[in-house]
Amino acid sequence: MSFTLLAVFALPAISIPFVYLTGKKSNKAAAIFVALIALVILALLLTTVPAILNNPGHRYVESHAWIQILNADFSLFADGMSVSIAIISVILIFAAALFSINYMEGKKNVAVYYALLTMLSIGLVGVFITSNLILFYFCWELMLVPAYFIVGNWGYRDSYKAAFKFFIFTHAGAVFVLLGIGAIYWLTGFTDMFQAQTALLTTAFPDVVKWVLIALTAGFAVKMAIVPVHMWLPDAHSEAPATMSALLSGVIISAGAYAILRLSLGVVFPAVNLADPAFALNFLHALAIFGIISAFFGSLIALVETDIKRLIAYSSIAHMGYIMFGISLFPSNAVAGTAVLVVSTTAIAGTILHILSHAVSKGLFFLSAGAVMHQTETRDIREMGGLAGKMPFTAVSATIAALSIAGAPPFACFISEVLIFIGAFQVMATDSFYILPTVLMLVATVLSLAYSLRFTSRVFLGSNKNWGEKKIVEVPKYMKIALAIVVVMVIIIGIYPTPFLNLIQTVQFG
Amino acid sequence: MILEDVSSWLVWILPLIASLFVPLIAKYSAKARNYFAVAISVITAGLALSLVPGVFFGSGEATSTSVAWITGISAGVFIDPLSVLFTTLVAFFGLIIAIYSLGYMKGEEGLTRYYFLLLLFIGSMIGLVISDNLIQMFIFWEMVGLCSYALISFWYKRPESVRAGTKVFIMTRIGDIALLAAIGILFTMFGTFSFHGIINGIQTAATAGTLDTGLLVIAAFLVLGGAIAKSAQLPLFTWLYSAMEAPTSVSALLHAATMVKAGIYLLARFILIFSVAPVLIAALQPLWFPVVTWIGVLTAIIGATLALTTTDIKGVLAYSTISQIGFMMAGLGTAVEGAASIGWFASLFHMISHAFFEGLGFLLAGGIIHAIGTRDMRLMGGLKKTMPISFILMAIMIITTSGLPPFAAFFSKGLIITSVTDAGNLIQIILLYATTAITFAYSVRMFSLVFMGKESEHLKKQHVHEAPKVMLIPAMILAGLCIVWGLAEPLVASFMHVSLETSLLGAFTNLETPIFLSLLIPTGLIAYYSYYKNYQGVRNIAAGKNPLTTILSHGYFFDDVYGGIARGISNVSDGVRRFEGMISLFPQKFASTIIHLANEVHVYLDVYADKSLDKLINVLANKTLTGVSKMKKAPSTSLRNYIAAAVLGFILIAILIILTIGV
Amino acid sequence: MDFVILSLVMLAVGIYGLLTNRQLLKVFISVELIATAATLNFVILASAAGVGLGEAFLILAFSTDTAISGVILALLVIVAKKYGTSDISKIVQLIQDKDESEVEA
Amino acid sequence: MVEILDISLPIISLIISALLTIPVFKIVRKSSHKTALTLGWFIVVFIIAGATVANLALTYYSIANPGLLNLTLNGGASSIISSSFLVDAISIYMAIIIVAISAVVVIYTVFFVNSNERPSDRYFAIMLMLTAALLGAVLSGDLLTFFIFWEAATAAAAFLMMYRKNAFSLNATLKYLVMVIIASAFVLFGLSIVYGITGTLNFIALRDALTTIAVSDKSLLILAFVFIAAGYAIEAAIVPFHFWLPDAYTAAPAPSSAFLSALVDQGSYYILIRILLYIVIPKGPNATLDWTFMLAILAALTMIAGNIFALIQNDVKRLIAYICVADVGYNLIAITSYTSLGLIGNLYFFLIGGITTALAFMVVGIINKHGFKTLEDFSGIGKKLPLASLALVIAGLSFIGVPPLGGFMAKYLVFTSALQANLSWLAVIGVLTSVLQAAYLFRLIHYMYARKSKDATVIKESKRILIPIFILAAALLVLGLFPQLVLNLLEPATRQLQLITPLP
Repeated sequence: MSFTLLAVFALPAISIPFVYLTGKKSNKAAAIFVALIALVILALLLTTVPAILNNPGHRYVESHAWIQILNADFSLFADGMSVSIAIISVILIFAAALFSINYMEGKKNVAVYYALLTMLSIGLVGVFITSNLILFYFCWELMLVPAYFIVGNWGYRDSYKAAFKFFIFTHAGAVFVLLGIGAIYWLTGFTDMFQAQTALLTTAFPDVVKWVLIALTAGFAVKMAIVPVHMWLPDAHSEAPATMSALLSGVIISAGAYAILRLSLGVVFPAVNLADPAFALNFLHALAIFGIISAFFGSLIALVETDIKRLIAYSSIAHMGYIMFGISLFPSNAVAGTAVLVVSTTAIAGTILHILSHAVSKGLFFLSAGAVMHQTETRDIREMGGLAGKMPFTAVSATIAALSIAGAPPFACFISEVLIFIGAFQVMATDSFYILPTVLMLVATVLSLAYSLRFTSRVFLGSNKNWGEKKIVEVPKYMKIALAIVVVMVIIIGIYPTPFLNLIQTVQFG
Repeated sequence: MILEDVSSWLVWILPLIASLFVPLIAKYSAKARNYFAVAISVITAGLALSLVPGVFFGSGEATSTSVAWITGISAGVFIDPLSVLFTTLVAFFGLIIAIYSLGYMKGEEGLTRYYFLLLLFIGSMIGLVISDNLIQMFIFWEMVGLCSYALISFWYKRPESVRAGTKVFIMTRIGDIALLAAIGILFTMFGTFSFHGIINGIQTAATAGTLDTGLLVIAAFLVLGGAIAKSAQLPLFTWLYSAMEAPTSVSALLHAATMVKAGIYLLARFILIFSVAPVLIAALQPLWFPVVTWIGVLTAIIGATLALTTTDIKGVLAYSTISQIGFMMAGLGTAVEGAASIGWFASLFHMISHAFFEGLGFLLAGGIIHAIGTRDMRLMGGLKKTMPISFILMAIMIITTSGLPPFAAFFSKGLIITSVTDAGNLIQIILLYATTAITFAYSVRMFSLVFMGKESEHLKKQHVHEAPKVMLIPAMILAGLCIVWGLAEPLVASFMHVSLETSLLGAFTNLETPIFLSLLIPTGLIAYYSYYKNYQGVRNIAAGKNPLTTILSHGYFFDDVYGGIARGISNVSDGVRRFEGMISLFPQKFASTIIHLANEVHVYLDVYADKSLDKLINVLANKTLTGVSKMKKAPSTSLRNYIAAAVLGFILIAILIILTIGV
Repeated sequence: MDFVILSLVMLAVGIYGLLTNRQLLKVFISVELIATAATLNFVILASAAGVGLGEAFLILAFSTDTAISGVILALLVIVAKKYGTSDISKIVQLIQDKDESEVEA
Repeated sequence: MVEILDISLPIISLIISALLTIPVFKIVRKSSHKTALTLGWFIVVFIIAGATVANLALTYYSIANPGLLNLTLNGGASSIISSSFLVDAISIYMAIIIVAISAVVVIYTVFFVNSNERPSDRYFAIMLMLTAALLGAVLSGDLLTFFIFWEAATAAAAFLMMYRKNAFSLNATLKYLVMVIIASAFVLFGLSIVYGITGTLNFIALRDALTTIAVSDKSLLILAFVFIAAGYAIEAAIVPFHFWLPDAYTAAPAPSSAFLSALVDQGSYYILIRILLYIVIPKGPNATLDWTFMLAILAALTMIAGNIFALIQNDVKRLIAYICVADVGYNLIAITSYTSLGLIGNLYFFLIGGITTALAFMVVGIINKHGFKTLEDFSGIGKKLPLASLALVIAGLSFIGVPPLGGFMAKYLVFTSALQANLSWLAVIGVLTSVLQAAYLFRLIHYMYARKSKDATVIKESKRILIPIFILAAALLVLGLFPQLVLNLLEPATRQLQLITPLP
């Protein structure tokens, strides 16, 4: 009996009131409090890593009694995929907290902000480390509510409206997830995803399982903001405060990708594949098509968007397209009839790594953009330019983020994109459907470079007389530290992703 | 061997790591920063040189060492003549440019960034050529693009620089994705990224007869795509001219040793890999090799003609590079026997001579621009007097460029022409000869415009001075090499472990040389007379409005097409955004429709349902109870509605139950 | 059996009354009609079944009926006192007027 | 062994306290610590009531493997006509939540001090009476006893509603009463037919009799069922019988609305469960009448209509009243599904729905007191009354079904049970309408936080009235996180249901 992962839940939960009280006294103290919580969570998560690498099932498991009548335990687990995404999330929370010290200075109700941030961190980390479906849904929605209020209350312009859109869309997605989870419980009597996976293979209603797969995937796709259910994302991401945009784009939408891999494909898909392989294959192809549409849609709009944050938001849509494409390379033929599926394919490893690298890169991107907006008080890139001389540090970090998003080495997204493409070529060898999608995705990378460069050149390069007598200075200390932390992460993942890949390679679905 | 192992790693890691220290050192002293960069370049060059003996006296077989890096991919170095050749060249040029920059970049803003990127650039390029696997190579391949982007937009306040940098990065990216696709195919086929692994895979499959040559041909074309974009070949050559916005020192490095040479390296490397299986070469022979040659030949002539018309001194050099690399491509296109073919060696040999004379050209051009502050040749003239050393060096440069004996390019270009004559068809040969002739013409033109004639009005206003020593010495070294390098041909051949049928003397005696030289003389004369003696004939053609000048002034319309494509994409994007704006209103409209409907229903229930209920009751009452009840119009009350609803609901329940049990 | 039919007729009349009447008192009487029909049923069926406890039902039913009727009548009295009528339409009209005046106030 | 005294003690104690309340208030009124003393009195009353209910529960569960205990008033063997009580897991559960919620609402009422809406001694007496009547209703063992207690409860409810005595509340009460008497008339008529067919009204005897009913009587039974169903549908405010509810709850003072929505509503679902699941079983070898289709349609109608009409409301209190209507629909899904999971879900939903609506009405009552009624009025409330708004947000999130609040677990159970019963379409309608719920509740939250308030007056929040409110809010959170606390109580209920008929 161990309590490591339970502590990951309990620590922020218990801390919420104290964070609030601290926030009443001092903005800085509360931020540091939240950052410390993040650090402790990080440490707790790291302690599970040896067990994951060495245990025979490559999984660290922990279970506590919860709702016996529903056969639901408070069962927590960490495997290569979940722990690595959770670690990245915690790092982003840490950076966001530090960033807030300067960013939230002088704003109203900061105590509530930090309390909400702490609450958010429960959901953000929890969603990755639960194996109980009900608990998963708990965390899934717990990401949503604090995010709603943070976006609404401390955002820009018409932020509550954006938050409203965000909530309604993602909640609408979530209820389908709820239906799917309920159906899994009905079909198997289990609420633990791993038990359910095995039980689903022998279900008496294979047709229902198909619908479960579709419902779950559709629900998660809303969170991922896959076109055509992306409409909430540009508004929410652009109106949110910078820290929240970073978390939204970095982690929350990635949670959708994680959930598709873990639940749709990890739990439900094997049963579907067993019952109807043709349908399963078509399903994966459909995911690929949606991925391509998103990638192009997002990239093209990012190419002409003039609002600094909307540009980045659309690039998130594009990158979710990449991830969706990567997910669609899930090995379909390897699954049939087997309960345990060891996914070491390049594509899936690349996809998971891309979730990580996109999280840090996009987090950095939004934080940098937030810094720019904070210092210049404008958000139209047509009015910017020449900031590299005035804010060199931010310029470097934003450029690194942009280049990483564009998939340029030695930054994070490059290696993962390469792995996805390599994986795509591998899959192409057996499934000729993927030829055209892969080519199109390759073309989309050029577009991503184009909008990234457009961003840096419009914002930081060139010269601008618009600033007039407005004095633009470099960001203050803590913002710098926060940016530096994420920059380091971006470069580490870019140059030496091996620790993460080692973890990811141990992932077993089922 | 231990020394070699260490230096083969250090030679690329050192500049990369050192680049990170540049900002730190810059905090203390700007001077220390500059000398630090130079010192690192020196060490790098030394390390690169230390690799040479091993290869020179070795067997010519490739050796590689690797360490675990990313899961499933190891990082390693691949030592063979080809990689060491490039490593040495890059390291050497890094050193030259680092020294040159001391003078050229003096007093510029943002030098910390400059030296940081310079070292990163050198390290990346060496990393590219020395990698033992495709992923590592691809990373450096991209990093080279990245560094060149950053260096070309070095003067970030100038919008042209930024635009040029962006253009370079995006255009080369197009090639990069082709290369990535090729890597994907190769990995799928052989399950490995390493060169050794791929070579073994090809050999094994070829002996087993299971080699999928069709797929490999596709991969080869994709590799070619990567090389085309990086080496500025047809049809993606336009970026190189835009890249002239970079500081001239960077241009020199870019043209002489890094970036554009990466494509040549890539093709040379892959020809080596492909040549291990005759069956594969046989598959590549009908299409791939001719395409390479054709691209080379066409690029060569297009580049040369464009160099003839541009007024930008660096532009001439840029188009000259495009043209010269076209030559190398043409040579590589004949290398159907891999390292054993003349074409393969000729290209690499020419690559080095080109590095020397083009580097020299840029260094001199840098000095001139430095001195007079413009790149427009029309504003120059008569610099012979004020910049005598540059004048002499430039003379050496144009002689080499044109391929006059006995300077370096004479031998290298001659070899290429020989190889194409052996393998290619007549049109290719004629085009190549024409290109050599035009090369001489534009060289003379540039030389005349810059150094000969009278001083222009522009120059009279300012005090023109010779370049400082720190800039001249590197140029002199290069000039020296231009002169003697041709004689090193046998040495290089044995270094590369290739056996050449033609000897050094053979270059003078074979059939090509007379044709070659006889072509140069008339064109040289025409150029000389038209630009130096101000003979108006050619100038009139050039100034007049005719199809030829239109095509040339538009750079064969390539940039117009690309601009059109970019505009097209931009228009599509605008369209998509408008579409997005439209559909993002959809949820709102949908919601308001629902609310509207609900309201309607509410109103209906409150008003219309009541009225219709009354009517119904009236009908019923009148039909059944006429005279019994004196019903008036029932009052319009909501309570009445409720009661009615209750009774109706009662009926509803009854109907539903009956439906269920089917009574 | 006749009584059962009688009770059904009473029910029908009651429902008809519910639907058509606007006098609150008449609505109330209609309801009472239904209730009485039910009570009648109870008694008749009890005696038909020979249980012999129909009286008990009757008493119970009457008592509850009375209680509720008392409440309703009390309300009616209040309404009548307050508005001077027990006509639903008028009451509602009055109430609406009053509401509006309240809102205005 | 459970004695008849154990059962009647809670009811009697509450009736006595109700009667004592008036003299007690007379004495207290002169004291300077009026509120404290009043509070003390009610704490004592509810401690006694709670103790008696606890006594009942403990006595019942001290029996090994307890079943359905049917006790008649005379203590003898189950006579056909004698008023009888039924004790089982469900009725005990209902008794517990009725006393608990009633206690919280009464405490709220004590603090709900306002010049023109000050609750008087009679108001409290009626509240206690209503609680007693509801306890009697849920503990009753035959339809007639239930009917009598229920009539008493509705009469009391009518008084609570018209407490304000303004035109609004009179109008609403009138509607309520007319609907209720129509309902009772329907029910009574239905019961008379049932009695005619089977000769009994006792729950257990009736069930046994219905399983062996003659085919010729079947159509008569259907008629009876339709009457009873329609009658109780009116009480439970199932669409299309729901019209009275929004009017009544909007017009009533906040404590009344809270009380009615939390308790009287739940009582009406209780009888639906009793009749539909325990007596007129739809499936299995002993099936009497398949009513699931009928109820499924009504459930769908109720969810859709309730939520859509809530969407167009401008008055916040009325909006919450419509949510009560929608909640009926979710409850009906659970009943329709006719599974043990559905039963658990339903009973859990009672509690959560009761707490949530009570909480919402209580908070809205506070806000209304400051003169904010419509959505526009609610602009900027979040800044003016932060704590009350927080409570309303919690209630709203629970309505939507956002974890970790109780509403989520309730909805999860309900939807899962629908899936289990092969009623996926109902589950889909359920989740879609709960998205609609999210839409209008978030519109409310939007108004509360995003809009700027029109006037800049600063309102001092009364702290003590928030105590009962936050008790309920905390209960929502705790029950959401640890539903096992309640589900343990319900677990015997599923076993008892299976005792009667094997469930899928």
